[in-house]
Amino acid sequence: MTPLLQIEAVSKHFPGVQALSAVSLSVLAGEVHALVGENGAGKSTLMKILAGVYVPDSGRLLWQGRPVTLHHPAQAQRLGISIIYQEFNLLPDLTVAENILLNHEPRTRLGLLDWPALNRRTRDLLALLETDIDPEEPVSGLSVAQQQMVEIVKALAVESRLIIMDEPTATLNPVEVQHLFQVIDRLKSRGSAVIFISHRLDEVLAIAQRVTVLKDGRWIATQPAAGLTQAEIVRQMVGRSLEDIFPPRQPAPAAAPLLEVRGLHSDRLRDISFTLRPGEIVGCVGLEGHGQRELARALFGLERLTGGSLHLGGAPLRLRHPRSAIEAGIVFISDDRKAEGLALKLGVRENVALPNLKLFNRGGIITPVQERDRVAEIVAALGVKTPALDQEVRLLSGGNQQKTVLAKWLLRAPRLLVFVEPTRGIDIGAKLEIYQLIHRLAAGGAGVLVVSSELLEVLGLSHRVLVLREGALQADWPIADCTEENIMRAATGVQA
Amino acid sequence: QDEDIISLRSIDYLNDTSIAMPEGDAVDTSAFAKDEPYTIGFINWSTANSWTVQIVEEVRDEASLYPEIGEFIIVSSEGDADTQISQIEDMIVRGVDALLLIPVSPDAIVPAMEEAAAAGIPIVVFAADVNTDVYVTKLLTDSVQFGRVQGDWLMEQLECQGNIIVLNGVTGISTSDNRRLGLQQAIEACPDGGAGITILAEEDAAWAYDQGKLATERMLAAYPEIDGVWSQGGAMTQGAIDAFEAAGRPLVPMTGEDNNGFLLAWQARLADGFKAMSASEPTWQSRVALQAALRIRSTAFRCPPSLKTPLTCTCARNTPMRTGRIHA
Amino acid sequence: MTTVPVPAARRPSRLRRFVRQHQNVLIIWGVLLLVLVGSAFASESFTNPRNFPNLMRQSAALLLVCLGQTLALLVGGIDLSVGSVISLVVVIMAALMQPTPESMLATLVVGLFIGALVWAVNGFMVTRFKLAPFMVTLATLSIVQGLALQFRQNPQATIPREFSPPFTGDTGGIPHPFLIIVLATTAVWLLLRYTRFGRHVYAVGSNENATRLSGINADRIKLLAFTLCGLLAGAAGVFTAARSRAGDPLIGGDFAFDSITAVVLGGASLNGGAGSVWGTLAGVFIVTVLSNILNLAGIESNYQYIVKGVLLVLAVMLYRRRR
Amino acid sequence: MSADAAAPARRALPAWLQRLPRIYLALVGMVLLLGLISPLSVEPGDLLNLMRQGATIGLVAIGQTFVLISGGLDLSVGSIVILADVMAAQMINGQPQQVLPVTLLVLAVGAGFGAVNGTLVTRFNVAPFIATLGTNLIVFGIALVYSGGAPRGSIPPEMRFWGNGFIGGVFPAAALVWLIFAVLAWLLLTRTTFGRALVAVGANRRAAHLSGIHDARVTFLAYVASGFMAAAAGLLLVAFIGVGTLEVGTDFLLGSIAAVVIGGTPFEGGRGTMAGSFGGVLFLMVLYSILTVLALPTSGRRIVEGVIILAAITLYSRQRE
Ligand SMILES: Nc1ncnc2c1ncn2[C@@H]1O[C@H](COP(=O)(O)OP(=O)(O)OP(=O)(O)O)[C@@H](O)[C@H]1O
Ligand SMILES: Nc1ncnc2c1ncn2[C@@H]1O[C@H](COP(=O)(O)OP(=O)(O)OP(=O)(O)O)[C@@H](O)[C@H]1O
Ligand SMILES: [Mg+2]
Ligand SMILES: [Mg+2]
Repeated sequence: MTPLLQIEAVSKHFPGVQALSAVSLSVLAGEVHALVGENGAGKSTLMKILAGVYVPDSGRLLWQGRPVTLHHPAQAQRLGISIIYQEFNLLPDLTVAENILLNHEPRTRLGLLDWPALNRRTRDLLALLETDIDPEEPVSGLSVAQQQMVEIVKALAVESRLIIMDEPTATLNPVEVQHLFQVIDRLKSRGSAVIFISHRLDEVLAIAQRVTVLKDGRWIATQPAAGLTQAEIVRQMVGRSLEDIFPPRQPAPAAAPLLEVRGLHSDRLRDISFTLRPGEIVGCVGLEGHGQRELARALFGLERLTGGSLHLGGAPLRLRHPRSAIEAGIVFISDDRKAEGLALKLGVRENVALPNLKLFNRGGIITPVQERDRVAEIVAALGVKTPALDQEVRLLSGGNQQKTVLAKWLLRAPRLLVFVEPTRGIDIGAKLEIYQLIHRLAAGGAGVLVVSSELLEVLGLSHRVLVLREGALQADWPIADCTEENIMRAATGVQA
Repeated sequence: QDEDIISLRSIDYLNDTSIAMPEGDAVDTSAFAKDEPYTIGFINWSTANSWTVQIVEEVRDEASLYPEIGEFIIVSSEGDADTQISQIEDMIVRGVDALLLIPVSPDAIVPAMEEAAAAGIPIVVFAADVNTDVYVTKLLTDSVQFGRVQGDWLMEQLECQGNIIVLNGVTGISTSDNRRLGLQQAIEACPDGGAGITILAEEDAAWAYDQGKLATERMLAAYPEIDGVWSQGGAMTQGAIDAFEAAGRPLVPMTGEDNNGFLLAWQARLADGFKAMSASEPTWQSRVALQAALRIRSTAFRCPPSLKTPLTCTCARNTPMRTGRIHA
Repeated sequence: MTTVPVPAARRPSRLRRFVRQHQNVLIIWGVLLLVLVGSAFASESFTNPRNFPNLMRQSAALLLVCLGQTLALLVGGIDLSVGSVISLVVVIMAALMQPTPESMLATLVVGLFIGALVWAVNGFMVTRFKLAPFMVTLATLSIVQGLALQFRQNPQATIPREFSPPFTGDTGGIPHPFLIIVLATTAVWLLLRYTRFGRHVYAVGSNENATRLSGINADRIKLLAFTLCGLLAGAAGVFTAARSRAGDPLIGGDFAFDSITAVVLGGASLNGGAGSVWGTLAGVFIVTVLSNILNLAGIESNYQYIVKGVLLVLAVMLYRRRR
Repeated sequence: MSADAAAPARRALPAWLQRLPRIYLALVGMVLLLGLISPLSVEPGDLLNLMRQGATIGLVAIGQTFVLISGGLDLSVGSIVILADVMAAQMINGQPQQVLPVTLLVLAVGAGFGAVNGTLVTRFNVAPFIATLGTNLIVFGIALVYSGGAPRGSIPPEMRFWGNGFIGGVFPAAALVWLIFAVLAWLLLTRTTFGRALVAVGANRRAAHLSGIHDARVTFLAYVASGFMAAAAGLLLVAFIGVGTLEVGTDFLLGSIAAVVIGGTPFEGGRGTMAGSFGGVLFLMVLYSILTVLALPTSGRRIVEGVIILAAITLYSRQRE
């Protein structure tokens, strides 16, 4: 049987990087083909070539055995290729329905737009994923996870032969991932092929038939998923084996609380109280939209509080502006790196330096050498892959963008770190490094709050776990008492 | 200066034919007669121009003399015809008893004027021409003649031989275009039909000092031989004088318009033999216009359809500082 | 892993959603209402029945320009050249038009065509060479003004009297400018709301790259939007020609700034993607009414500047603060 | 995408040339063109004089650069220039001892109106276009009312020197003023935390805010700087003219924006260089010289002017993908 798609010796060069070197690959109709590799391995670049966004420098593509050239996304769409981009490509001012059916808007017999049909069709499509997003809501009002849903649904809106999913699950919670997998199964049985990219190897093994590994822009292996282990994939990806991704926990020393949260109230939070000791790593979980994000944001002064108080190191905290939080030694890593984390058009150096300008200036005058050295140091420490310190951030791979966000916050040793989805889109090797880093910071006496939708991450990393439901604290358990099951029960309120 | 204005107050311009020369057959305006008080509207063409400021000040002063004026509305079109059309329409809605108007455009405002006339509003046009006859009277100095007088003087100075540079106001505005037309006529009136005159460069300098000076500087840099400057505005001429001196070039004959800065600069250089001339449109024409408007409304007045106010000019033979009406 | 039902989010009522989505438009109409009421108190002439056709006539050309400007801003552009385009259209129409119906119709078409043509060129420069619309239209502003001066006649050519009534007259007491305003606004609204092209206009302005990745030819959308913008500028030129009946080469002078002011007042963003026809309509009326009432109330020009500036800022403050 | 193919070639240029804003390429071309059609206009003295001619608009462009980088726009500069001019002439009124205090006062007034703009934009969330347009009208009205429409007063020779004079008989004093401000502004933009913060605010205000930048304060300061520079330009202008005038023929508003954008600061902000704006102003000055030398009627001038600007931006200011 001819494969649906053959990629033959495709190469792509960007200034300063060889993103792909002679990669060959074939995708069969009706299969889920997983693509894995470290950050910057070239996965997204390869997918963008299939989507008609980039033109390869050399090599060719065969679609059902016939060579094709794709110069414009419209051409790929006509062949029946649709793609969920890693970086969101939504139109913030338009509604969900308009986004999803962009360029496929239903029309009446008069040729005018059929708004009722537009909203109806969108609602049907959204129902596939059992999500409850309002089709008439503007996208700018959605959470990141909801936006991801919209991206997915957008790709499903057209009947496609090949659907590319570039890290679709990075922002989804386990329940939503299950829904997505059901949809993928349906697509598969319909005879469509799916290319699935994820850094969560358990997902990869659960859904894929075949797995291809890329490393530094080169093809390493393509193999059946059956019989493959995570450890083996990691070995191929990283070039060595990683024993345990979660480093051993040092017990948090008994000490006076670093952070005290008392009776916090806001629009989305109800009476939240807990403490966090120096050296302690506290995970915070809950279903999407139940207040974890807001809790984290409140600790950085980004949430309008209607009641309660915060104390850091015994002193009351009044957070009027992120600056006062930063000055108190708090850092905050947002889950929306495009809107809140990075100035994409600026270079790595400028982004990393931004919250730290105080460090390399005298009376307001910047000392460039010092700046460059400090930035270079942290960039190297976190392994940000960038051809130059002044490379525009938007040209980095998704994972390296995330590392840049971390770099800008970790340049100075903070007292309290508030992470929202810190390892989103980060490859397994880098994850390990980040976990080690968090442990080092904790060991140095910093407190850490991690909000994550990856339950395993929270379980592997934290000393304590907070569970939120409907804005209220449901549980505050030491890690020893936590299991996936009881956390899910607390989060959903469903008694098993 | 104040004294001059006060002394001008008592003048009954309309009966002084040396000031306002009637042209054409007088018309009976008794149909317009109406009881006081009157609401008078004045649409000025621009505010940020010292000449029109003087116009406004004089008419305001004149208006203060007449208790029969209930309300005197002054607005300005800022040189924009579309704005002026709207303002005429607004005056119709406002129901003014008479409209004083300095047209911004000779043609574009005609439909609006026709409408005002149809609404029974007597219009007094002054200071700029308009191509319609729906006004009751019109009071003009001739812009073409203005440029012509300047041009004739310059041709005389140069004996119709040499290179000149030209500084215009704003091409497309009739005053500027008409003055420039006058220069053309003067050149063509030379015995050789103007063949001896070369216009090296020509620029719009918006009647402003800074643009006049900058333009002249650029021309001086490019042309080693300039024999005369035809400028249709005083501030521009002043700029030209300064530019010549800054470049270390001897002053050449220059034309200008009645403007204090220019006249002072000229006077300061009289002894050095600097030759210049200044043409001038009287600013008190606004007083005449107001008087005409009031008469049209109040008495059975036989109004001449057109009045000509004299163009005065100051030439090197005279002393440059003339009587009162120069704004200090 | 267990599958859990996601708790249903509260869905806002239709009315509340409508209010939320159209907040800006509603507020700007509220501001307009305030301005109208204030004006009625400021001068009794304002409520004079003659003032209604008057206001409509003064708004029509600006509205046509503003509809085009709205399109330009929506796709992330801006049109500074609109004033020159109007001048050029007026000059050429005046030069060509003979007092026969055929000639009038033909020159009208020529007028529209000139507007569209200028913007097709603008659009070509913007999309083909990826130039900033601000700069391109600043350059065309100059070029087109030059052309208008080049083609003008001295003395100015005039337009036959019969050309005006269809544009500035009235039928059965309904002023034609009012009809033009209603028709043009509705047409552009329908276009934006009920055609694919309209939705894609918003999409391009909202996020051009994302739109492109959705397989839409963003450049074509922009080019078309720009051309429409030019067509509307041409229409404004035709209306101005009918209103002034003369080939004045400077008559378009103030339109660029006035139109951007009105459109931004109406809630459009200079960054593209946001804006609405109804907001623009209110913005146009606010700008026109302000000038009108200042003239009617007899405020002198020196103070008109100050009062206009203060009112403008106040209006927007009232409206932006709610965001 | 396809533009990437050109990248290696660009890398072959020496580093300093790469960093030089591309406007200078166009500038060199324009000077050559001017020299070709009018050799007399490109003598060293004339070229220096071009710098003097650009000085007033150059000062305005400096402030405009700050504002454009922040993602805003300042439409009030034209009126502030005029108000400064009128105020200075009337208050100094020929008295040398008044020069210094009035200069300081006028600069403060300019900065004050900048502060009004900044407050409207940052505190009241008024779109910069409307806020500064409103201020523009108000300030012009104030200038009219203050001067009664007919400005009085004059400038003593000591001050006129800064507009007209030459240092050592060769170097225009006004050009020196411009240069000094340009260098200061360049340092401010590239070497201070304010400059960094400004760029970041323009590139992504939200991210800058979350990085602890006082985004509102930084934006506010950009408008203050713009008002201040416009007032400085007004002072230089009045020193150049010698008397107060409302009739300033130079288009400071569109001219300054054109210069800045031609100089490579994008209209959307988040990027931009002072060197570029400096070159942009010089480019305009050379362009005007060329137009003068061509001796075209206004219609032709306007056409050629537009075509050259179009050609220049097409040549070098392609927006990056
Ligand atoms: N437009 C571009 N210009 C320059 N470099 C680019 C561009 N796009 C990608 N790159 C570089 O190409 C390399 C491959 O990037 P790509 O996005 O394909 O990685 P990835 O495998 O998807 O990584 P991740 O898992 O982090 O998403 C990276 O080094 C990236 O910095
Ligand atoms: N460049 C800008 N353009 C438009 N609005 C702005 C800009 N900068 C700030 N604002 C607005 O100004 C308001 C105040 O901003 P913000 O809270 O960031 O102030 P701040 O940084 O806390 O200032 P400070 O710390 O000096 O009090 C916000 O509503 C913000 O949206
Ligand atoms: Mg990727
Ligand atoms: Mg604040």
